Amino acid sequence: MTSVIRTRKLVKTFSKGLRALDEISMEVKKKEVLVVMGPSGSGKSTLIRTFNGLETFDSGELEIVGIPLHSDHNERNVREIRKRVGMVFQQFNLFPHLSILENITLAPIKVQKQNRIEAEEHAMSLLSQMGIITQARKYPSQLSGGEQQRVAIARALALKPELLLFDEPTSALDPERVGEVLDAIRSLAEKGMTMVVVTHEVGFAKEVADKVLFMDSGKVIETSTPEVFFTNAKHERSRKFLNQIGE
Amino acid sequence: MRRFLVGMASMSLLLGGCATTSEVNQSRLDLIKERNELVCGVSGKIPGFSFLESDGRYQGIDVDICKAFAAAFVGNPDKVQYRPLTAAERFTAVRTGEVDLLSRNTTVNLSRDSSGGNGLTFAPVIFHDGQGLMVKRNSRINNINGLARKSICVGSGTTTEQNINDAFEAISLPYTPIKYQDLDQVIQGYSQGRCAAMTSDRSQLAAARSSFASPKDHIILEDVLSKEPLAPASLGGDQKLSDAMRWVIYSLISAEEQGITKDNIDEKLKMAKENSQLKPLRRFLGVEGDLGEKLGLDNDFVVKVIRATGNYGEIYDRHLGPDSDVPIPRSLNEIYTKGGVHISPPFN
Amino acid sequence: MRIKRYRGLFIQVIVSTLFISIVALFINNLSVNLLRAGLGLNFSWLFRSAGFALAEHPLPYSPSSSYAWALFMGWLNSLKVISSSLLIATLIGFLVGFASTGTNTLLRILSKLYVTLIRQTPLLLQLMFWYFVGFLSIQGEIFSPIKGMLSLSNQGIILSGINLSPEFSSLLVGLGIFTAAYISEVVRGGINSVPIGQWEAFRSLGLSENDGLYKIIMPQALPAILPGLTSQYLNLAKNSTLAIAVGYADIYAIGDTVITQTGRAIEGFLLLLLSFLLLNLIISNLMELLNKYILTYKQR
Amino acid sequence: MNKKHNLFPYIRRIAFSNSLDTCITLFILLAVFLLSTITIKWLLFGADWAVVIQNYPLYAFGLFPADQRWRPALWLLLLISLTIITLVGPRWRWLRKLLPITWIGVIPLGIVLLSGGLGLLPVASRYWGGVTLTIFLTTCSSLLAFPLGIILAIGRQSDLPLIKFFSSIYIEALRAVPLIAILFFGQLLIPLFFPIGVEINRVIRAVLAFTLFVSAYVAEDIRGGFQSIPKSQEEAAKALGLSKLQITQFVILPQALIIALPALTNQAIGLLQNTSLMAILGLVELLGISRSILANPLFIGRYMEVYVWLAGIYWLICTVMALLASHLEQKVTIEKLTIKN
Repeated sequence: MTSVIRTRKLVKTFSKGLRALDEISMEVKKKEVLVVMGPSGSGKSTLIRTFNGLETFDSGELEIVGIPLHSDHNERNVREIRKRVGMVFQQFNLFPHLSILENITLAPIKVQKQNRIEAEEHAMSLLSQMGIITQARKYPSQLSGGEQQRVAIARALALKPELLLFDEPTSALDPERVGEVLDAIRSLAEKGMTMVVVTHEVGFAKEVADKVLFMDSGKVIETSTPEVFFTNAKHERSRKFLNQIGE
Repeated sequence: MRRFLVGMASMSLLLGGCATTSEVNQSRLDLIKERNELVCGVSGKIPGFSFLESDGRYQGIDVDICKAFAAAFVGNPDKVQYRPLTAAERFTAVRTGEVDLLSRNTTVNLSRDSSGGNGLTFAPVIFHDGQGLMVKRNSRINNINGLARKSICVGSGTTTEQNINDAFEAISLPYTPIKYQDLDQVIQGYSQGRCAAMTSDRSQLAAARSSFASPKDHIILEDVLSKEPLAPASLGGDQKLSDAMRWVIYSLISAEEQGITKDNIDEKLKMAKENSQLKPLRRFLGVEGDLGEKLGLDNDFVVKVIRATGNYGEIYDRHLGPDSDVPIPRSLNEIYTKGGVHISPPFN
Repeated sequence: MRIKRYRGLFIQVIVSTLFISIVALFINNLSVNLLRAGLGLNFSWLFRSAGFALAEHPLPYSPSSSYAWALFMGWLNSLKVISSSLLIATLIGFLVGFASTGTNTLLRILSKLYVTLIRQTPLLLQLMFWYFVGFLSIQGEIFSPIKGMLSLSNQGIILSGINLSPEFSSLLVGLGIFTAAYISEVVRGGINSVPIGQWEAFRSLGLSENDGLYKIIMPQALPAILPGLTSQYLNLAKNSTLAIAVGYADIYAIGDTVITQTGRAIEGFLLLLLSFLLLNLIISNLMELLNKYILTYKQR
Repeated sequence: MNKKHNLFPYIRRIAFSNSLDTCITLFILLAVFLLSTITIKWLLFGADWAVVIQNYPLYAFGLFPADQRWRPALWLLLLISLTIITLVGPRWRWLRKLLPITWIGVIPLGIVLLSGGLGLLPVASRYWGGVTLTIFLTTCSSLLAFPLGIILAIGRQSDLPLIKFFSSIYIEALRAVPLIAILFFGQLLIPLFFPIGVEINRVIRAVLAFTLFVSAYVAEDIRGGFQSIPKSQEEAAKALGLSKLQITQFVILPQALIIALPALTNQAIGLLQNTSLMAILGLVELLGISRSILANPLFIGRYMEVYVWLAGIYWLICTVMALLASHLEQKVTIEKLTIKN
């Protein structure tokens, strides 16, 4: 199996000398689902954001979907990576001035130069896959949080990515809306999408993850299968964390 | 490559807009002909001289002078662009080339005419005026001394402003000038009682008084503060234009001297053409000789001018004559044969 | 990264070359045109005598004073009318702002009416109205409650012995009322930016509306009001140049006269720009001080 | 019946809730009554409206030749009907789609109708005046200032230091100077910066001066819009692989414009009022032509009538513009920009 993400000794230091990433080495293989967990400020968001070039790093090696990225942050490579990697944010970040359909077709038309009709057809099929096809002509502000996040997933999928990144996709949702979004992600996993998901949803991790990566203070503490991690974590820090979130 | 070409194109455009010193010597007259239109700076707010009619046309003696120039320069009295100017902006407008010339009741004086001053050149005087003061009859003021410590309404940026200043300095009395941009505001300020007196050229005082509800309540004082010879002006150093302007004005005066009018010009022209012994008339009307050419104008420019506006006397009567809205006696403004001061040098 | 840097550099070089060549072209044309008119750029004329009188001058001035001194008088006149109409505008503006957020419906309607009427007509027209219709058409003294203390006539306002000319008065009233309409909107916006909960809180504590407004709401609204207020003050300063339309000798009017008399258009214009810059600096620095003072006061 | 029953307590609550309020209310009622009787009396009996009635064409069209007046009239009429159509908000989709294009098309149409050409008799710009010129100056300047303002705003946000520097200098310099100084420069000093022979039409120079002035303010308004858009929008767009230019074009700018819309419409209204400053510098727009009319010996001293009449016209046009603007704002904001998250 080929690896989709591979990092070696990735280091990022913030201006105050704080290490957000401390020699991170890891790998994600094709069709694998990796769940990243850790207390807030542990660097998990920074890590996932380096995977599509939203954050730069100071040293180490990073290879995403076969494209190398160095600390010089080569613009051309970053854009190539972004075309092939989708991302879903905590705050949805839909474009409020565009309709749902326009939100989804913007990148395919402008970045991949697809023609409009083709892009719209694809978008509609993605929306029906997400179960929100009736909302296509509405604007983001007219949708609920859960619906908005599903639009965001459809938007990320529209570029037919080889890798999907989720940065706490359910943290900003009302509790009763979390399920619908997790269901959508789960169905993607079943179809064999390679994914990295930052989340606190233990149930989801147990069920969907192939591997769980636990971070603290910018370091990878442990990488295990969910069975091991949730029942018999190797590290003291992991156990303490699981205790705190009530697991 | 495309970017480079665009860059080159814009650079060459820039260079095209670049002035060179050779243009320093070009006459404004050529520019006017090229443009086929005269840009004439007028006041637009002085009754009798230049003001706007309800039908939207400018009228007045200054406006007719513009028409005469246009008739001579481009052959058509209607090819004039009237540019209303405030007193304060008029010289800047000439200097920057905003207007070709001024026909805006402008007083001739040394500092305006000289190259060390405003750097203008003046055409012959078209109206001899004098600055005066108007007060309300019931104010019991009968000379300038009575105006000490009073406020006086005056137009800003005018010689009027300097003259009133000189007049009060001469008698060592203080006064307060209230300055406005336009004559109509000066009139308004005075009539509303902001000032005890208004000062301006006596012709304008007369015009203002005639517009009041009861003209008899106002008197124009006997004091004449200054000579105000009013003349058209252009930028100094442009002999071609200033010569042309000078002789257009003289042609108006000369025509009145010879009794040539708008009505009889064709008759006179016919006479000149038929009688080769009438040398001066033939030269004047351009039937013989090259007087016009010497000025850079058509030889028959006088004919065009008289056809357009009539002679000086006709222009005067139209706007300032007894039947006009602003009647002002001709007195000094008669031609020399009738006791006035207007005289034209010979057209030789 | 490298490619990107070079492209950025390239664009910058192109734009600045274009900019500099346009400026150079204009300067070339200017010098040619000045040569044609027989003028060079110099400022020695500033010290020649001006030869015109001024109706209002805060310091001794006579027609034999220099052009520079005349311009300085104009600048002081500007400062005088700006500072006094600034006070009036602030006073009226805050009152109307309070009225428009207050409880009296009639007052609210009236202040709304005032704001729309003033904001939907040009200032120049308003100034000319105040001068030619407002002040000059007064016949005799119409308003003189206390003899010698305050009187209103077509000779202006007399306020406890100080005589304000009609030109100054109409500018004062016109600018004041015009700017007040804008200030009242700034004040209203500031007050509305305070959460409604704060009103409910002080009412539930039994404070009166006035006490609540001054002690609870205004301290919180002021930081939101100050930036808007500053820009309105700067607008007022700029708008004061319309003085020329009512015959008040401010810096622009005198600059205009000086340019006409001397023909020094470019030099005169540069001096005008410089004096505006100075006025702007004074106002924005004073407001900065005020801002700091309020912030520290609040923290205490 | 029921309503009438409740009226008295209602009035008491809004106007007479305490003694101070009662005093204020009574005072205002008295003042309003006195003022309105004086005003109405003057309007009906005191004023002499000849100065207005005899000069209608001048106020409307300036010195435009009488037999050609249908051209500016047609243009103004078109503007009015377009305004009404936009205000009503047509039901048909195709008409709605056509509206923005029509609005943009109004400018070249106006230029052709006013200046002639294309088979129409040429009319030089010196004949333009009155309301026509006021509206022309406003529409042309605002349409030109809008894209220039956008470019300046983007320039000021740029990563390139020189571009940022030039844009900032331009914006700050023009905002520090009074409009009349810029117009003075445009009318009287600009010719000094061009070679003789190159003459730019006065109306165009005025339009240019207004454009330069307003664009600095427009730039600041749009920059305010830029700054209020959360950083996450840019990140989301980046994550989709959009280029920097594309992000500005499709994501940031449209949102910034919607946010800046109220400020921008205020600029347009301010611009219309500021065109009156050209009266000081000799263009005969609405205020200028009125000053010329007041110099006619027949009408000297009729200031009050003319000013009241002018105030009425300006107020009407500005109010219509404000209505149009708030209508547009509502339409755009309600649908799109109430971000809940």
